[in-house]
Amino acid sequence: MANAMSDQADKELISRGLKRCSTPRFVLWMLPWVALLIFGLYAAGLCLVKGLNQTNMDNRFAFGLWIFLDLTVIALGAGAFFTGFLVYILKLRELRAVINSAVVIGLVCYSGAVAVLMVDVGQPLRAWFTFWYPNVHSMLTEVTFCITCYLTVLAIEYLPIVLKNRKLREVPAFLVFEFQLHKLTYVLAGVGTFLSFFHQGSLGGLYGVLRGRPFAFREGFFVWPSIFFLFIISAAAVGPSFILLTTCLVQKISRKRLVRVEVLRLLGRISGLMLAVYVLAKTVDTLIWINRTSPERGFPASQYYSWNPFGTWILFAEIVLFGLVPALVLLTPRLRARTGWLVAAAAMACGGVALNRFVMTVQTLALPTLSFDRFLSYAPSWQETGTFLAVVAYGVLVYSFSFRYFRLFPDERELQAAVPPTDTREADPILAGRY
Amino acid sequence: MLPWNYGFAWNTGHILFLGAFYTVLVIIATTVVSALWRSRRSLRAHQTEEIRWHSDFHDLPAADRVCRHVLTGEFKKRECPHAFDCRECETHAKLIERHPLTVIAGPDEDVFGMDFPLDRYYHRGHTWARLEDDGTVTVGLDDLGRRLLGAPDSLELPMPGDHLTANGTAFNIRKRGAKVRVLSPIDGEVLAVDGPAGQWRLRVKPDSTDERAFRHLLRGPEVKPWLMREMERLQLALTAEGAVPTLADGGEPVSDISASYPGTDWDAVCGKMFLEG
Amino acid sequence: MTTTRRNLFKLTGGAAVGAMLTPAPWRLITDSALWSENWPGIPRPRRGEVTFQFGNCSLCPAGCAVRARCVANQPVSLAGVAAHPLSHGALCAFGIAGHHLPYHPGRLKSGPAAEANQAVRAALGQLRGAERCAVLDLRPGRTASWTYRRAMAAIRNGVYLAPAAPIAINLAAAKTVFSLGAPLFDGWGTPGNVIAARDHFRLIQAEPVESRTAIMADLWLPIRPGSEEALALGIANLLLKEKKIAGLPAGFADRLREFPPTMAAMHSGIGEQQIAALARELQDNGPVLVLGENGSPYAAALNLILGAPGRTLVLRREAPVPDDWKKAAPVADLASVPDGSIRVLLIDESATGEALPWSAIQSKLAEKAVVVTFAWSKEGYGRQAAFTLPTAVYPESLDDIPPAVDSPAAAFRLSAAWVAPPDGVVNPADFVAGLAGLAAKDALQERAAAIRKSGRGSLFVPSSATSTPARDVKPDDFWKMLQAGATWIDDLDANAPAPKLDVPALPAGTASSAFPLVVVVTEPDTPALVSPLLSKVYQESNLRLAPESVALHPSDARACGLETGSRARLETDCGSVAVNVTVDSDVPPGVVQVAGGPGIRKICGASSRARVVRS
Amino acid sequence: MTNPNKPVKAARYGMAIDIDRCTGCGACMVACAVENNVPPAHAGANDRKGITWIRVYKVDNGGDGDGRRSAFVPVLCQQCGNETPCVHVCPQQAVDVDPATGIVGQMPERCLGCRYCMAACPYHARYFNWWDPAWPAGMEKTFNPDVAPRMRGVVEKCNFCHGRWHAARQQATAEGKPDTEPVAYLPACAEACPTQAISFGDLNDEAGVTAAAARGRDSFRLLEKLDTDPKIHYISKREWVRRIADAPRPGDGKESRRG
Repeated sequence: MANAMSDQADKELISRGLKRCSTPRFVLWMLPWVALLIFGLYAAGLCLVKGLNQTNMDNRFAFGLWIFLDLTVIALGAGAFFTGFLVYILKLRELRAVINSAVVIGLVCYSGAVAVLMVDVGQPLRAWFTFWYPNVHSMLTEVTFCITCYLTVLAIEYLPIVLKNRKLREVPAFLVFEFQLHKLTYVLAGVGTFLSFFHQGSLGGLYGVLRGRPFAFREGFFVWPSIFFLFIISAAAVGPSFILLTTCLVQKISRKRLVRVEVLRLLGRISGLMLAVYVLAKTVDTLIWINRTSPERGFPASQYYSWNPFGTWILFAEIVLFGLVPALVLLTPRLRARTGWLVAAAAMACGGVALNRFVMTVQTLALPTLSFDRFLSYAPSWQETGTFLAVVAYGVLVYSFSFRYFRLFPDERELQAAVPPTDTREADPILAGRY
Repeated sequence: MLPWNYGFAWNTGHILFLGAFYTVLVIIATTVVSALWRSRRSLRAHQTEEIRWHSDFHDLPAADRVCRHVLTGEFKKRECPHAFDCRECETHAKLIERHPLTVIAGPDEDVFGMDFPLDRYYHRGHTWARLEDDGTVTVGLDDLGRRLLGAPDSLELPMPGDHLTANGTAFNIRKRGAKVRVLSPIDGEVLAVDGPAGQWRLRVKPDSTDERAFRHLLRGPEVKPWLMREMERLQLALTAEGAVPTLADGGEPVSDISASYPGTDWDAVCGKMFLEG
Repeated sequence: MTTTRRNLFKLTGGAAVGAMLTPAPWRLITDSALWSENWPGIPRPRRGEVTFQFGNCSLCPAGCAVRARCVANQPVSLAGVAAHPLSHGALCAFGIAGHHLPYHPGRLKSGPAAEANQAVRAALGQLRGAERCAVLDLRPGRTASWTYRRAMAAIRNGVYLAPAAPIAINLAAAKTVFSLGAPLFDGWGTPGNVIAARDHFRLIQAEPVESRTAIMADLWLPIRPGSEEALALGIANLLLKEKKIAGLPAGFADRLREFPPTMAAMHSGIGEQQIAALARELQDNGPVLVLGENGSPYAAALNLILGAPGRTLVLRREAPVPDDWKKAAPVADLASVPDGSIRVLLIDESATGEALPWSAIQSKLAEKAVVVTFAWSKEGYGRQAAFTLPTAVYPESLDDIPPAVDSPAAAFRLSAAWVAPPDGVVNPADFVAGLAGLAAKDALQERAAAIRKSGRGSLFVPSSATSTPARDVKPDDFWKMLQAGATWIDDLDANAPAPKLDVPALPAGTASSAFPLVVVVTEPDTPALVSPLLSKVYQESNLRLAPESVALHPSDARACGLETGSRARLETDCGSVAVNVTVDSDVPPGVVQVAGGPGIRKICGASSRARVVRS
Repeated sequence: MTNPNKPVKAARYGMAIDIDRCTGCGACMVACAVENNVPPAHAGANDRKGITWIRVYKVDNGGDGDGRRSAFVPVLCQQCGNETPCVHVCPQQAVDVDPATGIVGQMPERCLGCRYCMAACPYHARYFNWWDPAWPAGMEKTFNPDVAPRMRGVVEKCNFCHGRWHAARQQATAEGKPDTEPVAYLPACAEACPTQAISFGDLNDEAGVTAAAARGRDSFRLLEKLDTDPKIHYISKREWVRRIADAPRPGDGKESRRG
């Protein structure tokens, strides 16, 4: 009885006309993720209480899994700013269909990354020093400032999505505030673009400025090394791809059509375009680096790739296999039209950028700089992995919640008219769990 | 960070960097604050109803936002830029100037067996308004609206003395999980609520009885095309909710449509028909 | 105006905004940074008056001079004394952190002194027949050693056991030093002295591994493991072609015949011409000093052949002792004591020196023997002894340090005693003297007086870095200065006879296949306790092999089923000890490279062989 | 530290380390730890998680068997003088270069522990406190009062025994010397080296032995091509030793226990 009532109360929260699974099924879906979150929080707790000796990082591998994945996640989260930019600044109205979802993904990615960073530093209590005694010449300062600001922006952008919830909307104050805030979103989108532009770049700059690490060091102009711009382009390239992926994933899991397939293709096209630009720029940069930058600093570039397992294959994989190939696929209308190809290419693009972040982080640190030190290896400890899994679980939870109670995909209702809803009663609860 | 902090220097680096940072902070803050301030102002100005309607209208699918002159075929396609408030619409003004809508008094139009007398104005949210001789206005739910809701499970009517705004909520109705607000056709103050159950009416003292005050409402020749479109939308809504269409064959809608579609999400159907998105 | 709540809010709000415009709140935030410095559980350094004190390091027989920087009389850092005639300002890694030893977790602070005393006295009461009461002194030549000898003379069947003192070496006189794996630059003699003399001699190091000494050598001969004998004999062959030498041990000639240069070259892997050249160099470029591992007969033989005695090997007079000490027990060698005859054994390992394998000691013990050891930690003979009595550690104990092997002249200096020892510690000399009813409390001072009386030598005072003839120092100042870290150094007497160099008996050759690996010692003999900070060289870098650990060539490690970090037992014919294993391609095959540490040193004698067994 | 208003005769403290004299005894490493209150290793520490502001590496010529020759190279913070890599990356100015001494200073009390500077340093001369520092009971009595112990989670490194520099400066002032003149002092490692392989002094002082040694024919600096202008000069008569200054050559990656 009470159950039925709570079920009814729960239904009241779901926007009109959207099909969502029953409350128990939703809870069933959330449970494993909550468990994972708790485990991850325990791991992170260990690192915070006992110190970073819980990780497998060391003086030579000062950065590890966390930094690598943070960079990746933030690059993937770039969809939020880039889509926002396209919708509100370039007025690409078709993308309205995914903007809300993009904002949620962005929020999840950035907040998750920041949370992990807090565990990664040795003295989290002193995090505010960066704001108090900023070294304006440090790329990390730029990153910190921009990311915190942008996280605020994302939170504010997320607010209207929440306030539009059917129940909350009945409160006049919320209704009005949402309405007024929504009118100003373009300002936030603008600011977000500005901020993202800089921190995505400075994340690359982090490595580009390492004069002591010729593998990562790049020339550039003014204060920004070339990687700065490569990171911006690659992030912009992979952002839409990631939205495309997540949308398709949600469609699969929830067994619904959420956006028109044209929107997905558009995302793919934009992604492909940026990716092509990126691959070109990256190639030029690599050539300059191999032939000038690195040799000038006494390091023949050939030697970087003579330490197993980091052979030249990694360069090939990064630029051609996971760069050029998906770019071409996404730019070929005939292939783009095939969802399989579309999704595969998007996935490869994401993989490529992840690989790039991996190389910049791990290979940079693994390579010896002194003639008498050794090529080192590193494998994350379970605490490190666990901490990151917490972020994944957190992401899934926040997204699932938002998907159930907020309108992430405005077109969903119209689209559901087209497909007769499938009966999922006997289907596997998780798969069928349409949130 | 601040001039008296360690390591601060008045050099390009600091000025550029911190300048940019503070600018961003200011912009973000201003945005939020101004949003807050504006909402405070609109709350003060009792614009809640208006805003709710605008935000609903904004969320309606494009097909449901068409201009009334598309219904009558004067336009191929046009989206209403004024959220169905033709009172400030120049286009509408021009058009009715060119050929005014004349109401031919005669036998009441019969549409799909529903009665839509032409002695009154119709609101696109399925209410009607009739100007009485004593200068008051009677407001009621139109026939299709009544059939959609049948005998409501619950009903929230305004109190005498309440003020209604055009396109604002007139009353709320619950019916089989459907929870809809019915839009008021005109601005005015409620004088009385009377009439038998299901047949009730609101007697409203309009803010103005001037023709302009009714300009946004449908009348005479507009009613039929509009209703035909409404029936299409209803059909669409029903199919979307997985019901088998029965109206296509011109079969008359029964007095309580919901009863004949037990499987459907009535909330969704009514939401669509009463323009609540 | 009336104070409504609204006004109140306005007021506070305004105040807050106003405050923000003043530096005050920002300053507060800035200062809060300082609070985060006080991370919980981090001890704060003590403050106090900074003074400098001088003394001598008693961690090893070198006895280097030390200058301690003290805060409130607590030494906080140690350094050498630059102008010192013996140690020349050098201090090794162990000495530099010596002032941590009193706080070492493994250090003994109390022990069953009363019980031990009772047991010993009881045992002494019932000595049967020829049963002996023996003192084993690991660092002979100290004043404490004299006390032991006097006590043993006073006690029935008392014996004083100590390793034979090696002949003094005059490194300054050598023009060529030929070392058969002696760790000349890693814990041999007095480091400072070796370094000071380095520029005046040519160093030829014959050693299977590239030890620190090999790295510093002018010529490194990477000989095959265990082929020192072959190389030495090969050279001896060439040297002895023309002349005959008296004093070579029995069977030397026969062994010589087995190793003509060709054989030597074959065994050692050193080319025949190179051996010939080496022999020529040793002959022409004298005076020569040949160094081997302690008690190596081949090094001794070569020294004899090359006429080192009297030139690089010199006879050192002992520092004078009071005449009434003369009736003392003779210095006996453990081997000379019949098996099963020692009823009471008192071991003084408080001053580290050459360690004897327990197996050798055990065979000499009678049944129901009472063994008391005086030690810093349980790691030494404490494992086997019935009683382990804690002694003061450096820099707590006031003791004298006999001259090191490379000091041609006698010397008398006192170990630093800057820190008060804990109550539980026992002074071994007093304990033993007590058994004999001897008053030895002021032995050091008495001896100092005797030295001063002799009028020999000169006194080096570190605070002023000056040497003055001992006879010019007032007798009571003499003692005070010694306590303040001064060093008395005897004059070299010009007409001292050449020392009598007796070459030890040749070991029975033919290595048993039971011990396939040749032991190579590449780390200095570490004291029983070392500062925890030595982790910098053992653990936080791989500069040195940690105590009680061994290094093997990958192939040997594989053969024993061992990899880096695995625990194993190192076994020699003298016993076995648990060790950590490191695999290192720098170690030649067939070699087990062993580190210092009391355990290992007891079982790894000169050119011994071993096997490593997984445990 | 120094009053910026006064015209300061800037010093450039540096070292000339004679590799041919280094016996690899490790005295410098221990002396450094003693001087700077560096804690003993945690049980779990190894050569990659430990703290040794100065670390002696064993290097070799890559030969095998008889051809093999080795040497010891003490590596400490190279006190880079040009675009010091670690200074530019620190997000909160916990690292700085003192214009008066050229010493690269690390402020543990401001360090966030982001370890970006460690990634930036090509000489691996920076160390992170992975554990809470711990000393055996009573050992804190032997702390050097001039140096504050660091807490867990911060980076630390060689600062040419800044405590000693400070003491020397104070003494100079007490003796009435102008505080614009560089002072002479000796870091713990240089003082402790039994073979005097480490020569320390002001490189700006042309006449000084250190500067002279640094100018010498056989002197070289590690990774000079990186253009970070390190102030640690190494000296060796052996050609193969001088080659360790270059970038690593693949194939030399021998798995040696040393270093």
